[in-house]
Amino acid sequence: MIRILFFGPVAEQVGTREAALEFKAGMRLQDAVTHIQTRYAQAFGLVSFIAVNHAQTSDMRTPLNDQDEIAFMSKFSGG
Amino acid sequence: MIRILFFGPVAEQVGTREAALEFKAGMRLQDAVTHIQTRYAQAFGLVSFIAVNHAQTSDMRTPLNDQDEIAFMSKFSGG
Amino acid sequence: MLEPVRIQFEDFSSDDELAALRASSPRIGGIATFIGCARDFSAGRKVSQISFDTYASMSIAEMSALRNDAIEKFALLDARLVHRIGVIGAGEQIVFIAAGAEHRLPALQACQWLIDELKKRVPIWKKEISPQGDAWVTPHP
Amino acid sequence: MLEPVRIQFEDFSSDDELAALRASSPRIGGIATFIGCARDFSAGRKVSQISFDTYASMSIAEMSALRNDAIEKFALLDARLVHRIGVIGAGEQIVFIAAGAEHRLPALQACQWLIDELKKRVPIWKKEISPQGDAWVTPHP
Repeated sequence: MIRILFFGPVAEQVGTREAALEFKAGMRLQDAVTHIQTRYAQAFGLVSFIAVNHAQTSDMRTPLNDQDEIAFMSKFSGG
Repeated sequence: MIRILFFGPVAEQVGTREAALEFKAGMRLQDAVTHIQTRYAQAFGLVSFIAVNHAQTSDMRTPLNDQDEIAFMSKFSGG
Repeated sequence: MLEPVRIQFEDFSSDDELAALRASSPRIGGIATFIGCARDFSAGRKVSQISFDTYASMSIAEMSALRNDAIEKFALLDARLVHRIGVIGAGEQIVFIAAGAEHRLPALQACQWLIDELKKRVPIWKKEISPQGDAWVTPHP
Repeated sequence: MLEPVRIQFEDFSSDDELAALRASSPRIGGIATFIGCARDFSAGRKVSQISFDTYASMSIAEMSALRNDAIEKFALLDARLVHRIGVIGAGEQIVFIAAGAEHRLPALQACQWLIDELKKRVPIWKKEISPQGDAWVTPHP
């Protein structure tokens, strides 16, 4: 299972802070992105950054592993 | 009487923090400077700034008044 | 002992943070700090509270990396970063940054660099709560 | 109430100074501070204490003028300057500067400007006390 996380404005739009995606061998980040984009089209418009296991990446070919944690994040506004 | 003040390195060299100079009508800053320069030649070598009544000045023609306070100061090193 | 990088609900004490920073080295000659506070006014509206959300584990990782980067880049003797989350009232403290160095210039430069980078790199989001309604803050690029 | 500009023998508390600064306006979004500390090492020598002398009445006048200048130049909401005198042990605090503004950049810029100007304009002299003897510090031009 892949753990999907939402925060702040994205979580509010999605209506939850966490979702799960079934892991399939050979999955890449693009597969997770397509899934989220389809399922939460409106919230996805807010997404500016993606992190896999706490590290930002924009490489959609990043291979995924079971138990990975993917965060879909809007622009940061801390400080 | 004119009050003469010394601080820090200058006071240490002079051996006192305060001296007095008799006021005479028509005195200018140059007169006080000449007096101090003669009386405390060695300490005067440390002097970089002069203040009359708490305000720095380098205008030797500044007229003095009775009760004025003149400070002979070396370079500042606070902070 | 207070950790040098923290995300917390509670308020912080500058005296406690500075004591911890100064304890790290008697060679510190200059400490620059930045404290961000919740303004009572933003974008033309009265703001009563600000609510903060974060991806806590990633924020701690990014703040620790920032601290290490600053220590190396500015030859600091120590640095600390604390960010509050949850609901913070107008006028309250939000974030604390401190940089200690032998001399003042690197401390001051590191402090500014740290708060600028924190805003760019650390996953925290704020929502302004006002009598006219709530609004997530969208940073300008 | 703590005066915003002071020369004193006693140590200061950043929390107390920051509370006074923040009380001046709920519109403050950023506070930058600088704290100067007595380093235990200077010019290749171990330093055990630093002794400070000042022309107190002129220092207060200059620090008050500096505070007013900074508030105007950087559109600050408030600023504070505290300098200790007397004998200060290695590792102890010497000087506190704080600048509060609506946004962080003017606060950070003002803080740096204030400490730079204080060193130039305020009549304070320091003598480093070390096991090898005492020496007045001569600033480089």
